[in-house]
Amino acid sequence: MLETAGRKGSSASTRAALHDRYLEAFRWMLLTRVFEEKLASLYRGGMISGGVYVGRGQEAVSVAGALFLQKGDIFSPLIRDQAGRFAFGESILDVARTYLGSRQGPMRGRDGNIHRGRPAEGYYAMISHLGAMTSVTTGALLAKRFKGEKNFVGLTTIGEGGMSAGAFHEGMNIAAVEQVPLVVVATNNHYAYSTPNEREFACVDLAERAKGYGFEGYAIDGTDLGACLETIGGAIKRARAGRPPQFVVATVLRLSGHGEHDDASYITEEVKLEPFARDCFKVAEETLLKHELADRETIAKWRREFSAEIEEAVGRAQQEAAPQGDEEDWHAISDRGLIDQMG
Amino acid sequence: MLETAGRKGSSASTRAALHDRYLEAFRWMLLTRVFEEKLASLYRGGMISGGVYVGRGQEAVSVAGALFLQKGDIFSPLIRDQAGRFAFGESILDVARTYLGSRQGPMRGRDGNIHRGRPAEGYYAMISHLGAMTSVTTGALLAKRFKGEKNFVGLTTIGEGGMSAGAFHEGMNIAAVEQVPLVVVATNNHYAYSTPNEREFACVDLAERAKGYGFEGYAIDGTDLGACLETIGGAIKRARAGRPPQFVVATVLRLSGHGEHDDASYITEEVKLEPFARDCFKVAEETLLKHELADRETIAKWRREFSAEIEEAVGRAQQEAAPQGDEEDWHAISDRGLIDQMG
Amino acid sequence: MSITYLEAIREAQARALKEDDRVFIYGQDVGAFGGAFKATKGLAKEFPGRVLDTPISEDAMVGTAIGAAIEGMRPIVEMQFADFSSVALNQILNNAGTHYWRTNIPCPITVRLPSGGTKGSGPFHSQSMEALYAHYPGLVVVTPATVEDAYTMLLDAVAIDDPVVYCEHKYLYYHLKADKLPADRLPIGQARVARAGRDLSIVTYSAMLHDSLAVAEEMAAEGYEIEVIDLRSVKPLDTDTVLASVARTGRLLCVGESFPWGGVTAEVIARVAAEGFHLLDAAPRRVNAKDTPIPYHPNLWSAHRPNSKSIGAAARQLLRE
Amino acid sequence: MSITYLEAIREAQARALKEDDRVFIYGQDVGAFGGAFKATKGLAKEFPGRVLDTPISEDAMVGTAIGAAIEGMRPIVEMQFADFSSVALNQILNNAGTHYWRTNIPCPITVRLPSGGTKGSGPFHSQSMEALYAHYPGLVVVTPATVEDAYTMLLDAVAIDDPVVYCEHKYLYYHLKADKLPADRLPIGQARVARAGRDLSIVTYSAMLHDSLAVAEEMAAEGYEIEVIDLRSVKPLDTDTVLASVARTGRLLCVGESFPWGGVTAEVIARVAAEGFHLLDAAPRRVNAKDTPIPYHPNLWSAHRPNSKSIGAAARQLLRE
Ligand SMILES: Cc1ncc(C[n+]2csc(CCOP(=O)(O)OP(=O)(O)O)c2C)c(N)n1
Ligand SMILES: Cc1ncc(C[n+]2csc(CCOP(=O)(O)OP(=O)(O)O)c2C)c(N)n1
Ligand SMILES: [Mg+2]
Ligand SMILES: [Mg+2]
Repeated sequence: MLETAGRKGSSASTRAALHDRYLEAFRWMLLTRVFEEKLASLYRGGMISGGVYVGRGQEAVSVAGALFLQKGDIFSPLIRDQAGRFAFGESILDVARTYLGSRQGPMRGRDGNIHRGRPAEGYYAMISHLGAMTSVTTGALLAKRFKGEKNFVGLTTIGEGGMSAGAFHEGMNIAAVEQVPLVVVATNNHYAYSTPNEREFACVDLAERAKGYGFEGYAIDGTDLGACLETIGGAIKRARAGRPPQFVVATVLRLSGHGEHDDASYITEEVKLEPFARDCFKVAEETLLKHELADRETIAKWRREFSAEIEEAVGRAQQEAAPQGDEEDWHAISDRGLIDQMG
Repeated sequence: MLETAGRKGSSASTRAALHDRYLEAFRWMLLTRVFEEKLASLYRGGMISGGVYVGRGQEAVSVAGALFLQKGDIFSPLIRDQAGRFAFGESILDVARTYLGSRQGPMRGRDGNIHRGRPAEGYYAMISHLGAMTSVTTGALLAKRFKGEKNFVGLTTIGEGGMSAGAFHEGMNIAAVEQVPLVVVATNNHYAYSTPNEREFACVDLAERAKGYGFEGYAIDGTDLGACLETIGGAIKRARAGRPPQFVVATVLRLSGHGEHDDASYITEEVKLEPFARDCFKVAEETLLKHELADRETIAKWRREFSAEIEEAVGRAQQEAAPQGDEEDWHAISDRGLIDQMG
Repeated sequence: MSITYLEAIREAQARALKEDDRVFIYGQDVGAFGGAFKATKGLAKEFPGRVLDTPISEDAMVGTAIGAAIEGMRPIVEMQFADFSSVALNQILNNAGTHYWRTNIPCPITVRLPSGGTKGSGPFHSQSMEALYAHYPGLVVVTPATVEDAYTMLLDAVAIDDPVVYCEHKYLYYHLKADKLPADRLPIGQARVARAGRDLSIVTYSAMLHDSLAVAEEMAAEGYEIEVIDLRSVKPLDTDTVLASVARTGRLLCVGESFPWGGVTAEVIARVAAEGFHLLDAAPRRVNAKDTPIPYHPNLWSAHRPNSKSIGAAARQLLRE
Repeated sequence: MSITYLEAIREAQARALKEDDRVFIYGQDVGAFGGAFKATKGLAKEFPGRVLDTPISEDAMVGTAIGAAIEGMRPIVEMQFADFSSVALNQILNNAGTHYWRTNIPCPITVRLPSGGTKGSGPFHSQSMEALYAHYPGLVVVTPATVEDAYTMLLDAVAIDDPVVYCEHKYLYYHLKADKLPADRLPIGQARVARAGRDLSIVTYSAMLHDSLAVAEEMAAEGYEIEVIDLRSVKPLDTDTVLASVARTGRLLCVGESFPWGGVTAEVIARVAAEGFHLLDAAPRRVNAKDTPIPYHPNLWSAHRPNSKSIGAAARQLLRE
């Protein structure tokens, strides 16, 4: 699907200034943008049950981690990680099916929207409780070590809000104690739902927490795809090479409501003028254009192509049978001999 | 820190080098030592139900906080804080009654050993779950601010082991967000029960975590009473003056088993040679002698006096009626109209 | 004028804040934003400094409330969803729930749990957790099913000296309306005969009251007189009112939205079986949700929870026995 | 040779470690120290690198186990005391308990909870938490009451693909001895008639089995034949064996050590009332602990928990009805 090297017409030297996976990353960001716009419109049209949570403004951070993961790695994303999910290998159809509750989706209508994964492929299915996946990812890596696997890493994400959760703290600490090859990418998008940073934490720099856990820590501008690729890619490389766990904090602004139901009117005009309020997608697009790695038409063409793929997947998912209560076995455990026979 | 001032051969000037509450603090340490020896012996004699947990080796850290607290302050100690409990005003009789399960003790036999307090007097009764009291103390301070009280602080303690608990993290973070006048004194005694530091955390310096929370942080030698008084006293002063929450990490060795049931054979001979393995009590005693603030006889006399007081309290508590099941009302809520009438 | 269940919750909090200096509200997004469900809308502005946004720290939110309550305040903690109270459960059970008994000092916190299922909410935004809290000593657990109760029981929750877990049902937020706020109240601990009847007692609480009333109404057309009891609080549980009803009808059906193992319906049946065995003309029955997580898809969700079909089927079966 | 309940737990773990590469043990002080109760004594030495001390992080201990289980390992997590699992409850209920149902990938963790009261242990080192875990879907909850069950059910717990909460009773650790480890086993999910009788069925589990057997023995002298059922696992709960017993005796007394609201005893009575109503010749009864935290003082503790006196009194009363 990816035209990794779309290069034409520009000089080698300017191009070389860009990370060699910049274009590839951008295409995942574009796919995400287009898909999330579609999801938002489906939501507005009343076609989606429950919420829609998009990653607008943080596609660069999200994609930058997943892009460097490989088979055998673990990816435990959260709600704003559609870009990373795609980069890790999630299919458009899986997304459509889950949002639309198709029984053919990976969650079979049992769970929805962003609460999906394919754990057998290293792609973990988050629970909502923030912080809970940090230790789970650690455990997966511990297992791989036990099993004698080599060269693996795990990457999980968190918002600045979730960093306040006790589970996150325990997960960070235990990962450091176990010295597993874990990369934790935190995105400070300045809000947890409506709550601004002032009511979330009181330290000067969240990346500072890395040291307190024995992680190696980095702070980056999350609106700069190049910086994200560089730093997060580097962290993954270091983790893979056996360095201590890695912690990267990216700064952005959430360019959407918390979910599509939220108009985010609490985000002040002032904050929207901050440098971290730039749209990483636009920045990346302009960078591509400037470096002539892609021209407007090409991008427009990609957008149309993605759009078509998405429409097709959505159409297909919409046509698929919905799950039916009377076709479920309603058992939450796998061992059929151990099912409680309720009255 | 005191030895640094290095003076011996007493004179007014060398005495002045000692913290002006050194002697007072030492007396609480002595009382604690004597009482905990008594408790251990009662335990060995089978006179105490449940466990006995002593603070041997960390009396200096413990006393140094509580000594600077005043009426209106909050003190939330943990299991190794007998010295601080005394300094905060706990009576010998309360201790004896609780360990011996007298119904006249503050916990009326309902809770025992170190799980006691008198919350109406600002002396909080810990629950066992480590980390839980950090936010509780924060809430007490928030209430005082709501009520318009002035000039108050709260002090709570934690072991390096408890610092791994999610509740501790949440409590630290929320205290910083609320900017309450909280002092958190952590004691790294190198073990959580049998677990050595290597399996507890992976950072170089626990005091480093202060910054990540927006606390002001200090690391001290917990075997040095003078340093403890200086730094913890200073932290309390700063908190009272409206500075951000304060975090002090003291380094010691636990000079006992986890509880009296534990022979601590896992503590290596090597670690016992470390400078942090000094007995703060002995160090303080020698310092006093050296500075001629007290001579051996005086200390021996104090010990006898304390011993007599303790014996009396223990004797009295042992004679007091034990609680009886049929005299309890067995209601856990205070509103008599809301008691569930069980079948 | 008409007022929703959600507005009643807001109004109760406004009144509590107004009439009692000791009250403050603590929770994620409860401040300027007015809460994820708008249960605190406008309150931060009306009561400056007393409606505070918190970090995502349920354990510490409750812990902070506990400390404040010990010092004499009356905090109301809003969980964003009941489901997230699982990470505050330790503070609720082991700290708040034991404090009065251990120290003789009460701990008057109110923890609001936006509970229960709604369409598309899935396994982690739909739970009803009353059974976990009611099992442990030291807590009052209320489950208002009407606008009136939402209002008066929240005021009561704040007023009483003990920790109260206030389970408000998210489905009722907008679906339930009353003409006005009630002038007087039924105290916590008293169940209510929501509909009188003599053929069968349906004992239920929270949103299931309305499904049960619908069944009673529907079956009235078939000639059955079904009595419906709204427990209102599941701890204390008003056994007397339940027994009196069973004495009238001889038949008991318990309906609850939570999982089937244990919980409120088991407790009610155990009490009636023990204390009112001879009142029963037929075996008591339960209708609960299924024993799986709560599904996301609306088709699955409506099959997972009790509904008028499954309640009606159980009622009819019971009446045949 | 004789082997205690505690040694059986140790031996089961030793065998699981030996026979299955996927097994590892994770918990506070379980390594060189061998655990707070010595349930893992010597195992760290015998199985280097597979018995790991953890930080005081119950949430992360279980979270780590979950991740490892998803990747195919068979972790055993030891809680130092059941009571501390309250801070791991979210991972157990919402992560382990939902994983198979949500993703079709099983999550075979075993969480060992040293449970129940012992003299002088107080409110936070005495709890029995089976009801909290059994209420939620997706978990198997076992409560071994004998040395044999302690052994075989722990091996089963590790072998099965689902998350198991293994409630081991601390009082039984040293008080219970068997001659040898069992050669065969009763599967999880089957209750056991621990003593046959025809006048009354006492249904119980864990340590209360022994108090109940003592009552049965004592009352045998009075001419009563009391049947005692050991549930063994509270989820799945073997309703059939319970019903068959009640069919024989017509009288049901449920005994549990946990708090009185809800829980195992309520669930058993609710099932029997619903499915075996006509088997009952008298109202079923429960004996539980009191509805307060578990007291420290031995006098209070022994009054708080059910004991042979209170069980005997309830049994006699029931037999008079
Ligand atoms: C333990 C817990 N409490 C509350 C919530 C509800 N909740 C979902 S997302 C969210 C805000 C998250 O903020 P942040 O971590 O900064 O991530 P962002 O949404 O900004 O990406 C909250 C409060 C939750 N998921 N988990
Ligand atoms: C949440 C929780 N888990 C486990 C325990 C059991 N426990 C009691 S004390 C202790 C060790 C504490 O170590 P540390 O915090 O370093 O304090 P120290 O005993 O060294 O003073 C443990 C594991 C507990 N009290 N709370
Ligand atoms: Mg955020
Ligand atoms: Mg320690």
